[in-house]
Amino acid sequence: MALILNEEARMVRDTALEFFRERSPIVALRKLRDDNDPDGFDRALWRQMAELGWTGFLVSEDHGGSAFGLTGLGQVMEAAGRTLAATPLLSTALIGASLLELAGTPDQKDEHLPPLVAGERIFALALEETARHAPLTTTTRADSAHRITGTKRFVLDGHIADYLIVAASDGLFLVDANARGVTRTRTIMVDSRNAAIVHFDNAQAEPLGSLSHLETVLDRARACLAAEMLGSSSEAFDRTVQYLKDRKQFGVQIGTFQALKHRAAQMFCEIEVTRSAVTAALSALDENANDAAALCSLAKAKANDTIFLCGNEGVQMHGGIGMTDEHEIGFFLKRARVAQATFGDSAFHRDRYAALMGY
Amino acid sequence: MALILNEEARMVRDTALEFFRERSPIVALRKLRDDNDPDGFDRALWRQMAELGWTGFLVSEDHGGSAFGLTGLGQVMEAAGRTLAATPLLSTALIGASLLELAGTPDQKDEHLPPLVAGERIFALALEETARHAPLTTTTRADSAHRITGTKRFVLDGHIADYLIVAASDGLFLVDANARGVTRTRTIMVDSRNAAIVHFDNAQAEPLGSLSHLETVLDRARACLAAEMLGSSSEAFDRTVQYLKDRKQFGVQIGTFQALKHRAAQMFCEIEVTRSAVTAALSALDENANDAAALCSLAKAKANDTIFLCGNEGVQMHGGIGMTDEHEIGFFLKRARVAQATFGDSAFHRDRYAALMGY
Amino acid sequence: MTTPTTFRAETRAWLEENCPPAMRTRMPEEEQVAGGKRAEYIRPEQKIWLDRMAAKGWTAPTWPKKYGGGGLTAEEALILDEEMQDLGCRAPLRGMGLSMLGPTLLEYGTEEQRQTHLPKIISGEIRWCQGYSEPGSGSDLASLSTRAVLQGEHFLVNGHKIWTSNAHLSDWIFCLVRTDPTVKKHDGISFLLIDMDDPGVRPRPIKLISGKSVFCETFFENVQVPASHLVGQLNKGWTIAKRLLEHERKGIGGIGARQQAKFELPPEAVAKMHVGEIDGRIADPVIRDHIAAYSIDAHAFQLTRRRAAEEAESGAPPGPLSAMFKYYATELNKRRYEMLLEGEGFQGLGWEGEGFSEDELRFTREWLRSKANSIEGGTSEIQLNIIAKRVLGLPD
Amino acid sequence: MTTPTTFRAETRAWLEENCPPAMRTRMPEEEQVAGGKRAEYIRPEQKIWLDRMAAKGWTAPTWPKKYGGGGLTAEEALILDEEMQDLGCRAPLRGMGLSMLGPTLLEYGTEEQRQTHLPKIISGEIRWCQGYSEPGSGSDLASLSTRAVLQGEHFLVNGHKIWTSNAHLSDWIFCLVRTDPTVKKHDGISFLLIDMDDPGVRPRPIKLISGKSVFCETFFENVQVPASHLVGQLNKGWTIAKRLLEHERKGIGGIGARQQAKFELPPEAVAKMHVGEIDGRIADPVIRDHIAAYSIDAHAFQLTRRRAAEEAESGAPPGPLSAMFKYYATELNKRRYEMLLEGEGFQGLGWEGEGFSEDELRFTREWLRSKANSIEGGTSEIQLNIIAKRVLGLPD
Repeated sequence: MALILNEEARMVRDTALEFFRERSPIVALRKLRDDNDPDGFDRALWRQMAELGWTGFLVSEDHGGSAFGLTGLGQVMEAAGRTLAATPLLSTALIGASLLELAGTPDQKDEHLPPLVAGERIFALALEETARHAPLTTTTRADSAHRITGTKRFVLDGHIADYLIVAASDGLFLVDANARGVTRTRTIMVDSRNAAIVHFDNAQAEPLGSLSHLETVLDRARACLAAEMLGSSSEAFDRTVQYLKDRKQFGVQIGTFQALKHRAAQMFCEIEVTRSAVTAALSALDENANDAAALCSLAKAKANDTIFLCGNEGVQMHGGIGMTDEHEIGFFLKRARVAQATFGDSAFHRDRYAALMGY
Repeated sequence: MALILNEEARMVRDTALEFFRERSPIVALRKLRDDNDPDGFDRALWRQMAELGWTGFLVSEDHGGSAFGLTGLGQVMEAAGRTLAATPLLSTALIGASLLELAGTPDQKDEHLPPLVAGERIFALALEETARHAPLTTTTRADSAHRITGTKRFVLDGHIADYLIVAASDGLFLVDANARGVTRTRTIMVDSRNAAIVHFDNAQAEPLGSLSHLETVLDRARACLAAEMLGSSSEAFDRTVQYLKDRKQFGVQIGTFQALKHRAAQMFCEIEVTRSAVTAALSALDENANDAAALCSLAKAKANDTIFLCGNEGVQMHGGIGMTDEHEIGFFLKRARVAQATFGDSAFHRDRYAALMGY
Repeated sequence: MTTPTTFRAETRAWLEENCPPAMRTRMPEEEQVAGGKRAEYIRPEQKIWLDRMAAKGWTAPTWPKKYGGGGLTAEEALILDEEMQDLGCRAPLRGMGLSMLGPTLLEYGTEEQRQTHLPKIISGEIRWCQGYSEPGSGSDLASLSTRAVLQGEHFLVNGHKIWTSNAHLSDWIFCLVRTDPTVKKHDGISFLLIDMDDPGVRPRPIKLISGKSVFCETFFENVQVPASHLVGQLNKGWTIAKRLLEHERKGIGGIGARQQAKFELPPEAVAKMHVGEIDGRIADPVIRDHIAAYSIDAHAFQLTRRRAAEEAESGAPPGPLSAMFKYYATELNKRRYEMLLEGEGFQGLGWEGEGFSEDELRFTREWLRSKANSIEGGTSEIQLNIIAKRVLGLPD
Repeated sequence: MTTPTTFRAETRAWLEENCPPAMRTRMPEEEQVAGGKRAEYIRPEQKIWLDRMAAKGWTAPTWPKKYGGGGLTAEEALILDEEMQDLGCRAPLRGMGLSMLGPTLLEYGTEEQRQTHLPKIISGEIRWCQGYSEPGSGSDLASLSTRAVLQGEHFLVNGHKIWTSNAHLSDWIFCLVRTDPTVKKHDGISFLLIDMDDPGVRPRPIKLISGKSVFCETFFENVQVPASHLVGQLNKGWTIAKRLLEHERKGIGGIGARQQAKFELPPEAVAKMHVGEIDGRIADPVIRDHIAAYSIDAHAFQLTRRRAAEEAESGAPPGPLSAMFKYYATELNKRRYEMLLEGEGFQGLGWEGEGFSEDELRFTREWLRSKANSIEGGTSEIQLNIIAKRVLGLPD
């Protein structure tokens, strides 16, 4: 397990940081929100990301990808987290690509992976059915003719997806999102990102392997989402520290107040240990290490707690201005809540970590 | 429910504060410890307490008590907590007196209550069998001739008791502590207070009513122990605030440092809300209120968390000197750990509170 | 003199007869009545209820009768409050006139000022807002720079206030202004009452992260204020300001109390709904433990408010302990919403539109709004400073 | 040059052959080897193991061979450490000579000082202790007042140090002394090496709340110290002091790492023992959740230490990030003992005697001892100050 980035990963990180800073700053998310943009993301931006090869990081070279791996994709997601960029990285470049690679037939791969890599086809995982992450329970089922019936909620990028990957009680299925019997309702989320409720009513599907791949891919998603959250936490923290240096009250910078200093130093420590957990999880996934699952729960649990801390302290330390919609710090608080709940909150991952560690 | 003390209770409080400050300061506990005192408490002091009427606060006038009630006894225990006085208040004046009053036959009351009130007879409740407070499970049993067999641990004041009250699977029993078949082993505890392991091997007992009285009396014990812990927390806090004013570093009093100020202010708030919970619990018990049980769990849970906070912050804020045996602040930390575990830790009482509140 | 028991019985009977059933329901935020010239009553019962209560002076139960108040003792006011809570009666009127300016005028105002303003506050005729903070003066309130220059019979006011709650819906504003810039900052401040009808007063709503606009920026450009609208002495406004802040903290410290707990969904009910239950208990023991930890603190705090009410001599000013109530109440309220959202899971993540219940969407907005609790009315950090200094006596 | 793979294999083979089985067991506190003239070896294997390791220089793996050190690269030292952990080998020698004074002499000492002291540290012949704190100078270390006056070829030292670890068992002490009381406090401090054989040096053990005496007060009365025992320049000792503190923090930041995790009972095992288990899991989900929360932080911190080791260029000094490691490690260690005692329930409350296992009594004492972790070597508050100032650049 490598805890420092190699040269290639550092290059990816630097490219991604510059890319999002220049082409998708937070104002881009604000615009998508205020314009009630029907897509909720920027298709042109997504194609540029595809051109940079990021959509193919988990796709083999046979299908146009680079198989660069999770550590690389994690760098991109961390950079995206810094500017809260709304993209289908998680739904498509990570989950869609992974499930097709791991579970797809040669035909399915040939059909779907090239357009995925090209940034021309969006996928979404239809997984959750209750109000909490519960990957192992589903009442959605397929009949003998592979017709799917059931209701999925909190389907990330569900309303813009071209294909839906459905976790049903008897396996994974691939469904054309525009097929008959599929009804999608976009839900407007507090973080201004995309999600949908999807009803399947005898919708025609094709099998996409067994459910056994789901946990592997969910762990990838948890680690990369943790990377994104690490980026958001770091950015919220950096902005807060800067504000402590800029804002004056009582004739001095508020960063001179020891109580705020200590809290800032504690946040710094939490971000540092979260970074180690995220890097370890990504590296363990790339190496197929035995402890990868535990490290993914570790990373997601830490990222959850750290983004909660940084989002809340960020707003509190910004004071009144932090409560305004005009200021950007509040966007981190909103994103934090959604990211925390996605693919397992802290209690879920503490329990899973304990189980994996034998208690 | 009264949340402020009436004139009588205030007088009891003031008397008790002065009594313990003068006659049983912390140095008294230190002496009992360093002398390896076989009794672990001061019999002369106990008789003085009896003369002040405190042993009779839960005993009816018929048997020499005043039936002054829990609020009064709580004031005495809070004062005792301030100087960490080691006395049989909990084991005898509270638990022994309560169980005899509630469950005893007229003969048992006549026999035991007068010497109890006189400070001449010590009682101990033999309850716990596992490493955690579990009042509803016992494997200790009595045969048809009321002979008791079983092992009890963490029996407070067990080795100095004249009589043991045993919670067995089929009721409460009274056992002469010196009877055949009773083996008592004093355990040396971190707080230098008294406890024992007691083995019963066909020890002759007499019945003392059903187990139904146990929960009532345990709630009294929890509320009064919470009062004692409130006293200890307040004293540890007061000493710490004083130290913040006295100790100079970097040319200033360390109480000028904002991070310490904020933590001190937070401790103050916790002590205040704990005081409300304790007062409410004592008052509810005196009034036999419907919510008394919930309030007792509330009081013990808050007292647990607050004494933990004040003990730990007390040592930390005293710095190196706080780590020395010579300084008294460490005694609070040690007492805190034992008191927290006694009659239910915080997790126990949160669970019980939730159950009583209907979730 | 009526005994407490009689008073309770009479009050109960009066409330049962006079409080319209529609006013015994959960009060959505938008149905709060704050009065004023621009007041809109979504339901006619709101106005009926306000007028009936105002006629008895019970919108301001403890204020003297001669100004239209209820003239109740502290004990009677507590009984009224308890009976209203028990029946689920909505507060007929809220606002900064009642909670802050009124008590301040009673302590520091001239008789003329009291007679002019108190009756209109009690009746809901005039709505007040607060002009304290400025963009550069948040926690360091005393550094404020809005200028008021006395020119003959008038002050000429110029400046820029922020966080003026609902200024765009208010009729009058009480303001801290700098009347002497040459002395130490605390010594050159005065307390002015300003009619917002003056065209030089321009409020501009601020959109919050919750999507709502309950605060404004307010600009003052050559506003003429009669000298008689000065409260207290010239340049002695800081003393008044601090006392008013104590009233504000005490008010905020009551969060939850006045929110008609009767109609609120407690976190445990929300958790049962979304997490499920086993044998009547929240199915997940860890979530149950978190909620119990919160509820225990909330319960202990509620008891502390009651204890303080019992301890307070009637009419005694709030004092430095108000900082504790403000701090604890607001931190608890933030925790409460975190608990609610934790219990709701994905259903706590909605912003608007389909897929979420009304309560769920409301909780998300209120959760965001709650984050301001520990900032407005003096940040939690300021409250802790006050406790450390004024209660614990720790050195500066 | 050997490759890492070869080095690992050779090291493993040597350890297997040379580390006595008795030295591959859990090391009770009283069996820690710190060397010195008064060293007592409870078991003969302790001395055998020390001598074998010292002969290879592996008591100080990265120090230069010319002083008797191992001359290993950072990577090789890490491999040695990993293999020792894997086999459960005890540290053959510990102490402030190895962890603090040695690195300091390598950076600031004269060649003569290195040749005199380093070999005896490596072999365990001389035990060192630290004379930094004074009763009036805790966190404000630079305010120290122990005086050293240069008189010809000697310093005359008078003063009173505190928290001198195991001074009563040590042979030499490295001290901060004031050599110029007329200048700013940081500018008049020097770093002196003092032989404790001098009758003017009197250590007096301090009993801690854990019942142990690992620290002393040490009094200096007209102690004559040769001028050649000054490290670095006169009055420039503060720079050396700070660097040495970084080594100390880094050392403390490694708490748990070197504790032969292999033999330690983790909190989950203790909880299973006392709380019980269901299907292989701790029976109580709330305690399980608390332990997992701790273990997750501990695991993430362990990964952070590894990451820092990978990031550090070999031989680079620790720098301000050592404050983070010191802070986090000590707070974690305190939490660890709280977890252990929470899991143990009543069995975690024993002091001595019957009714408790050896481990249980040890945990209680160690729990109390752990409370000093966030005080010694610079309090947690000081570490947070350092992070805020030197890492985050927040203003004074």
